[in-house]
Amino acid sequence: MKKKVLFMIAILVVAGTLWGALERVHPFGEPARAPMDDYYLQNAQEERAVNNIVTAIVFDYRGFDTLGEAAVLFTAVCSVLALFRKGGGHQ
Amino acid sequence: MNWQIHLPALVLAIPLLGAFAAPLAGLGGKHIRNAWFIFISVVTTVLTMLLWQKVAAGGPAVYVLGGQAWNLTLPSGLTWPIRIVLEVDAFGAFMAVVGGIVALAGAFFSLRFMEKFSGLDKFVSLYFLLVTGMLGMELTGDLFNFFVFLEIASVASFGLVAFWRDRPEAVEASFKYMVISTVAAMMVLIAIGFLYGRYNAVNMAAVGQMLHMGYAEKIALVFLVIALAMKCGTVPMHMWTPDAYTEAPAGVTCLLVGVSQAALYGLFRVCFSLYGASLDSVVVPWTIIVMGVLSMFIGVSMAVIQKEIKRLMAYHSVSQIGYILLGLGVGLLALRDPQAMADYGFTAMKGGIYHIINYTVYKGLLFLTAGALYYAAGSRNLNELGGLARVMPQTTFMFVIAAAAIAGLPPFNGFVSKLLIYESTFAVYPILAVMALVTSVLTLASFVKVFQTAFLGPAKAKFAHVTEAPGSMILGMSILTVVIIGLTLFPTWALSHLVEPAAKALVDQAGYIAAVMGGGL
Amino acid sequence: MTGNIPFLVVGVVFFLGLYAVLFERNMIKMAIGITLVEASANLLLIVLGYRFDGSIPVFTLAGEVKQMVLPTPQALTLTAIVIGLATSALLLSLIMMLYRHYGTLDVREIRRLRG
Amino acid sequence: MWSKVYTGFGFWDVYTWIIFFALAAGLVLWLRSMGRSDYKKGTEQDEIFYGSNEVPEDGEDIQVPASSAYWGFVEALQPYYEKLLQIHTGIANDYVGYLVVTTGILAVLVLI
Amino acid sequence: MKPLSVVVRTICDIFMWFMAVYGAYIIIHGHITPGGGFQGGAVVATLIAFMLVSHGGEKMVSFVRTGMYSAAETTGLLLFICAGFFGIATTFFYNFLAKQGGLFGSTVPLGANSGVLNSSGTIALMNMGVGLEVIGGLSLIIYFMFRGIRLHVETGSEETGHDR
Repeated sequence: MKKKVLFMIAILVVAGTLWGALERVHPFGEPARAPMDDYYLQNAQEERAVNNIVTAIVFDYRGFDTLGEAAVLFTAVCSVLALFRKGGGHQ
Repeated sequence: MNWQIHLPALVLAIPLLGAFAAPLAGLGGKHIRNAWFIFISVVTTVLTMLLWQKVAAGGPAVYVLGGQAWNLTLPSGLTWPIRIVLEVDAFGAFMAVVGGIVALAGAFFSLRFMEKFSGLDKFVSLYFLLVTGMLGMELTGDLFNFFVFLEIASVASFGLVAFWRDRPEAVEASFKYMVISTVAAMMVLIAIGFLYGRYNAVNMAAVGQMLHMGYAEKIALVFLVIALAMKCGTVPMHMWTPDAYTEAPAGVTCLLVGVSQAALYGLFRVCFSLYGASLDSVVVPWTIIVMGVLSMFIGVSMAVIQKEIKRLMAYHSVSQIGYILLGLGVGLLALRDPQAMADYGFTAMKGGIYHIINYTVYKGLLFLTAGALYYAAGSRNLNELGGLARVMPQTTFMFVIAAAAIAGLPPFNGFVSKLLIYESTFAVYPILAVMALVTSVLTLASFVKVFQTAFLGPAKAKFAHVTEAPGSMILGMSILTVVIIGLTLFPTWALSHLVEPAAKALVDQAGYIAAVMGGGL
Repeated sequence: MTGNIPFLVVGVVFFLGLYAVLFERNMIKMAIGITLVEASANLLLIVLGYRFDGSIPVFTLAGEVKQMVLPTPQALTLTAIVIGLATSALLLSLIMMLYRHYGTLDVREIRRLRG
Repeated sequence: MWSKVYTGFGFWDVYTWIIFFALAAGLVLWLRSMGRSDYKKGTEQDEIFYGSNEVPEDGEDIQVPASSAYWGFVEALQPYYEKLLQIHTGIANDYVGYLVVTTGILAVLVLI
Repeated sequence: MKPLSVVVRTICDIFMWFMAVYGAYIIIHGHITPGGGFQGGAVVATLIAFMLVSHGGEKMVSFVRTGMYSAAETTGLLLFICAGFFGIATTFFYNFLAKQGGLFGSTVPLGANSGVLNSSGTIALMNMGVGLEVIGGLSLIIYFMFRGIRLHVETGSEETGHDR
């Protein structure tokens, strides 16, 4: 019981500090300055001949992240297949 | 054209290619798959060493993925990087070498060890993905990319821990690890979100340059520190460590040790290079030191009472992580005070970083010997084992070396790093050094227990049929043994060539930032 | 203050997710809690990238656009969603295996590894 | 490469240690060679002394099991170990709970 | 799982091919319209889930050839990483096809426009790679998780591991 109260207080503290920090990041809907994103919005179409800026970021500017993302999905597939593989001795 | 400029990307791309092509190699049958497994592991290890050589010769290596040129971090007069930048300084290259060595040893060991399992294509894929995740965490200079590689390493290790899925404990260990680790990873992501929202950048150097300590940054620091400390298994978040390390196949456990070091790398990269000079209070360094001392003591005292050999060793890895946290935490404490840094801080950091390579190598070797015991004798319970030194002389020899090294017996390498940590932490607070010494004594005690019960004693009828572990497993173990003996005999070379540049690179926040952002601050 | 309600939602979803992970005994509910924590992280990224009167960052048939929302958080969120999906798939598979081995979904009975 | 490792308070030199070790080993071996050499195989001297009892055939009956090792140490620290084992419940909820509690404590400490 | 009623099955039979085409559209137009490889792949992979729900598990298991999906997954991943490797003349992951003419090499007018399919270089190629991978991967996850349920009902064969 004591443990439950402790955990409850801890969750409240963590979620509360999270919310408090969010309030201080910047006001909702008004990012103070966004040089990196403005660069993407202005130049991506010209540099890479692509209309969808999000795709340009996902596959070009931050393409390595997407390779990692594909690797994570591949990892999960491998793990699930390894978990549910047909059992028994050798292949 | 000089192909060596592409090394940072190749170190990550080659094991990834190995993982993606493993299903193809698996079509060719057992031998082609094994050849592919070994080939890619060897190539990766060689590439990490070349990368270390390049960084040692030419300073921090940056690599802009997808840019017009590999070193064009700031295109056309911008003051912020827009692409993912891999940034390898001496510390990162050092960690990559450590990871490469354990990955190679684990690969050789796993060849025969995993033979009785089915689904080995998946095993090879997952192993390479784990290697990629580990190396990616150590080489990247981008916060979100760090998170992605953290997740690759985590998901691959969940799959590998549960690989023996017919054993309920393996699935249970994987589940527990997964629950705690996913929550921690999401905390990392939230922290990255804060930093992105504040500074509109996810590059470590760019964020580090602009960072001013505020409310959001403090919370981000807390989330990053706790989540990464959990990933490397510090008290009081260490409970998954013994479970996962025990149930994973031995070759994978050896690699998991390397992965926990990668999380540790992330922790200190965040503390030193991302926050660094703007870290204005002593709360975080003292938290790291206190967590380190707790890890040392609680880990070792839990290890003394364990009956299962791998679980005992896993608790020891909790306690050894404590040494590293203690050493580097003292360094972090002294970061803002040049006098203290020169007096004891730098020595403590050298000790901590030297302990990273020592710990990874001998702990990996210990897990491999435990795996060899398990392979040969079919039991991990110390109450049942006994008298195996007669039938497994080579394994016994390597176990003795590793056990002496972890217990800090002179002249082995563990002694040198522990000596550096004792003498420098003594200057901060004598009680820290005392705790470290007590831990070392208890470590020795518990390994004497393992040695006495598993290897010494009269031969048992049950183990009459036991023979020495097969050649490839001995090869995997002897790689690590050679590294231990090398570090033992040439500590000065290791300190001056491997450790000191790494410690200097870790302290030098301005240099880390300048490598990407160019010029002065 | 009312303008910052999305931030409050992030905090609340995070709280609910952690509550489910910490206090639920059923493993499926714990998995739901973990996906809630993931959802809060994704929501956080999206909320941070919103600009008032911003349109989607796609130029195809966009018409006259004054300003667009920040594209980077959307890209990051895409990656994070896939990672979340991968982890939830694996988590559910592990829960299935655990149910097969232990015959229960109560997390308090799955404790062979302790001490 | 052959120089010493300075720790700021002292130094460590592996070669001196090895030379010293070799000297000590030589001394020990020399002392040992000075001892009596009338040890005979196959006689009573060769047998295991087992509290003047019969020596069992299988080694399992002689060996001290691992769980009995350091019995006194564990017994002396019994309250500490009880508390420690109480923490290691094996329940996944609690593991995450400790993570959250630690985060909360550190968050409060940092923000003060 | 039991099959659902004939109405549901008929509707699903018709509708799931539209979903496949729609998913393929999302993948191919990833660089022009919102969407991309992952989203489109997820839409296509829903096909398997549709079939599982409407026709029941037996039909799904007999229909799915896991080798095909594994092949799609591996092909997609290799396409993706090779698209990265081919750019290594400049840097790893360099977009070597964009604005070069030829395959995916057209330029687009700046500002709002109606979109050019043959543009954006490796982005489109990688979209397809990821699309293939996600189709294969998610379908395999659904298939194997369902088979995991079936294994539970049947008697699973145990693997011995090292406990000889």
